[in-house]
Amino acid sequence: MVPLWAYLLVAAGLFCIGAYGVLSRRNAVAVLMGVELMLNAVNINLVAFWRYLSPLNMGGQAFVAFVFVVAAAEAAVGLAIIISVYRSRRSVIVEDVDIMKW
Amino acid sequence: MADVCSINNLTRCLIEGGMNPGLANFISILLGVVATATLPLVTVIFLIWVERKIAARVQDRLGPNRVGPWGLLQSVADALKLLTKEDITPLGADKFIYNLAPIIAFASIVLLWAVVPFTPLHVGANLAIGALYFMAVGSIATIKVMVAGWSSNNKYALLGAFRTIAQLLSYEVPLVLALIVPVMIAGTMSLQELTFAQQGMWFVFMAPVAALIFFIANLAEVGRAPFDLLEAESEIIAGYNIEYSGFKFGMFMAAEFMHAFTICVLTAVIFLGGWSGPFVHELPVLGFVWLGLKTAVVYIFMLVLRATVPRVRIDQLMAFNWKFLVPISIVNLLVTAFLLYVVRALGLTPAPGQEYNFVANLPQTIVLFVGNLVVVGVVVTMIRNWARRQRLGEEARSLALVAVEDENPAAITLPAGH
Amino acid sequence: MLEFNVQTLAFLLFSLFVLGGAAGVVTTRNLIHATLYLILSLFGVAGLFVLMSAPFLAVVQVVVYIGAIAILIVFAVMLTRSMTRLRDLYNHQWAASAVVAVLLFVLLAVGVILPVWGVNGAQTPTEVSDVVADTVELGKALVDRNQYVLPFELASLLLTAAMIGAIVVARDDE
Amino acid sequence: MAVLNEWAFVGVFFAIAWVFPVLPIVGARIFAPHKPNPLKQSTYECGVETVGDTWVQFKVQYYIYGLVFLVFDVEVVLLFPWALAYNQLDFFAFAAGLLFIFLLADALIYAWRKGALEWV
Repeated sequence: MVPLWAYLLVAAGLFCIGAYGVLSRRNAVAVLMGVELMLNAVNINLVAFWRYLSPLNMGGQAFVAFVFVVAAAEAAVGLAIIISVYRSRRSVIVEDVDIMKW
Repeated sequence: MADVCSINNLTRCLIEGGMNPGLANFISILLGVVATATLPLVTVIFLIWVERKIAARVQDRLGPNRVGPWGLLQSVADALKLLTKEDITPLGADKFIYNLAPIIAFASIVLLWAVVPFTPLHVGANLAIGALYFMAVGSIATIKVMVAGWSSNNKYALLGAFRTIAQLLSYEVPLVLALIVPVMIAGTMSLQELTFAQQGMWFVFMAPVAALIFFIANLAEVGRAPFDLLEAESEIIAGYNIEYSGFKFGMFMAAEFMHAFTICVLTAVIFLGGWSGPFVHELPVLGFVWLGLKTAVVYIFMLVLRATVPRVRIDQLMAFNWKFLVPISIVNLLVTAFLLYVVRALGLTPAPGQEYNFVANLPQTIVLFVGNLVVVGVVVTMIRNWARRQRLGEEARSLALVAVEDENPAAITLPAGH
Repeated sequence: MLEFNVQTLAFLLFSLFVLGGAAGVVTTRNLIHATLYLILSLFGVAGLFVLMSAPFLAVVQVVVYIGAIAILIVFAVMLTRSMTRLRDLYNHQWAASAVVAVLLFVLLAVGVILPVWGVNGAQTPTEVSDVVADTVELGKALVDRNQYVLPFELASLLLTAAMIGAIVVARDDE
Repeated sequence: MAVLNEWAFVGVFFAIAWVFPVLPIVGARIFAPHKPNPLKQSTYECGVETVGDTWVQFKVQYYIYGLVFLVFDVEVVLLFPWALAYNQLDFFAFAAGLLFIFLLADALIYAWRKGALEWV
């Protein structure tokens, strides 16, 4: 079997790429995609620990299922906000939406 | 049995013949895959002929009758013709994903066949989550539509793609909700085990409403009449694949025919007992015949439906799904869950060892069937009341119109609030 | 180290999908292409789930992410016309972000993963059980009063709330 | 590892399923004529010259349908393990599943009353 650390390394790489996307992209939709990548990295970790450390305890799988739910809710609301912002400000560039900043 | 090298013990035979176990395993898997995947391809060539013939008969025509005996080779001729047609790529197209779309379309349908159980012994992959695998592969279909519509760089293709995606997404909801019902009854998601569970009683008798919803939603997923507005020439020319020509278009078309056939097979497997039938355990190959017969019945029903029903409008399509199918499938799920619980509490389920007995299954089937009938009855009554209200409203409005006309014939206006 | 067999090969292939797709997502200007890369990456994650004997999660990954979230992203791209005004890809802090990301990865790999769970690490699992709980167990755990029934109901509530909120936010106000 | 063996079948199936459509498309490239010209390759919009961007503004209604679908899809997928274990559940678990479905129906009723399901 593939050792645990290999999965963890892939997950860490995915997380860092996602974080880079979130920090550096200007388009809000692209930022959301980065967030999805980071959530998936977490999922890989959860499943890997479940499989290698306690495969009979359902906690790992149940947690991943709830991450799916939260990711879906996050995507739905996040994209709705982006559409709404676009309607009022004609822009999806993150830096243009700075009305809450001072 | 050990001396005979059949497909069932091919791996063991090869290993005993002195082959490396890993390689032997791989070869047997490869053979199984090629056999399973070729079957729909060969069948679909024949089925296109069947479809054209039946549609022709319904419309009082002859149908294909020139190429080969009874026109049987017509589909082969069509395929050869498509192969020699020029393949035009529009200038603004996104080349790579434009070429990818027909491949995804075709591959996603072939993939469905990986889990179809053919006989008690022959099944591609007996996945424990077979029913959900079917859902997952089905959701790849939306990707192909999106990719094809977007990469063509054509407004009609993009509009058609968006409509199609809206349709596919919407009808996936009642599809999954209907799929839960047999899973709940049988307690398994593996298609092979679902078939085993139906040896005593087919699920279509235990859950007729779910079976009907499953079939209708699948029709919409394929885009068959009356849900074929993704290729409505009058509105969006030809839908998302308008810019495709030559064999790439052929791929989309073949994928659609294959999809139609595949959903008939899956309906037969999930609700009509799949391969189960008389003498199937004595002679497993017979299961193949039973499955074929059941599929043929569903398929011909679908063809007659296609030839006789008019196309619905897109707002009707959406309303039919969200305001009719989805509520009914939720209610049906609740009712079935409740009745299953009652059946179990009353001890009407078959005794252990009697699961495959027809008589032992009768009590719970009757309870579930009556429950389904009640659901249908309530729904029909509600629809009739609704229709009566609509009709009375129409009549009242026209009466008001007549009254206004009588009083003042010069001023024919619609009543207020219209 | 990695031993060479079919599973390792599949693992490497899926890892390539995951990381390559992710790299495509963050570097592509065209957002539709980025979405396709995202689909590739998420598909690779599903493959990794299968290798880790969690087929249910793998299939759910495909149904939820590829079948629903990716499509939603495409809708959002089209609705906001993000395709027509492709200005600069990155903001001014992209170089700093890249350094942070690389440093984070090195820190995680060298500082945490390899010493703790790596070869001869402090907590490397010595032997991995072949017996794995199946989906039926998951179903029982999700509605067991001593396990996850509260999160299960809350998940439903959260989705309902998210849907209501998103509809209110996204609709045009008449 | 019997489970993974079944999935190996699916994996090989996956590879083969991609080969099947690629073969005839490549074959068509050999047999079919290839004489492109600008008129042939122009965008087909019923003979009318195409105007402006292809990425026209879409209705937000598409997004709303996608949204409702997403919510239903995730919830139903979570119901599958419950349905799978249904025959082995006690009354509490049965009621928990029913509550889950009721919340699902709730979402539908809200969307319906709000008019989010109308095709306008």
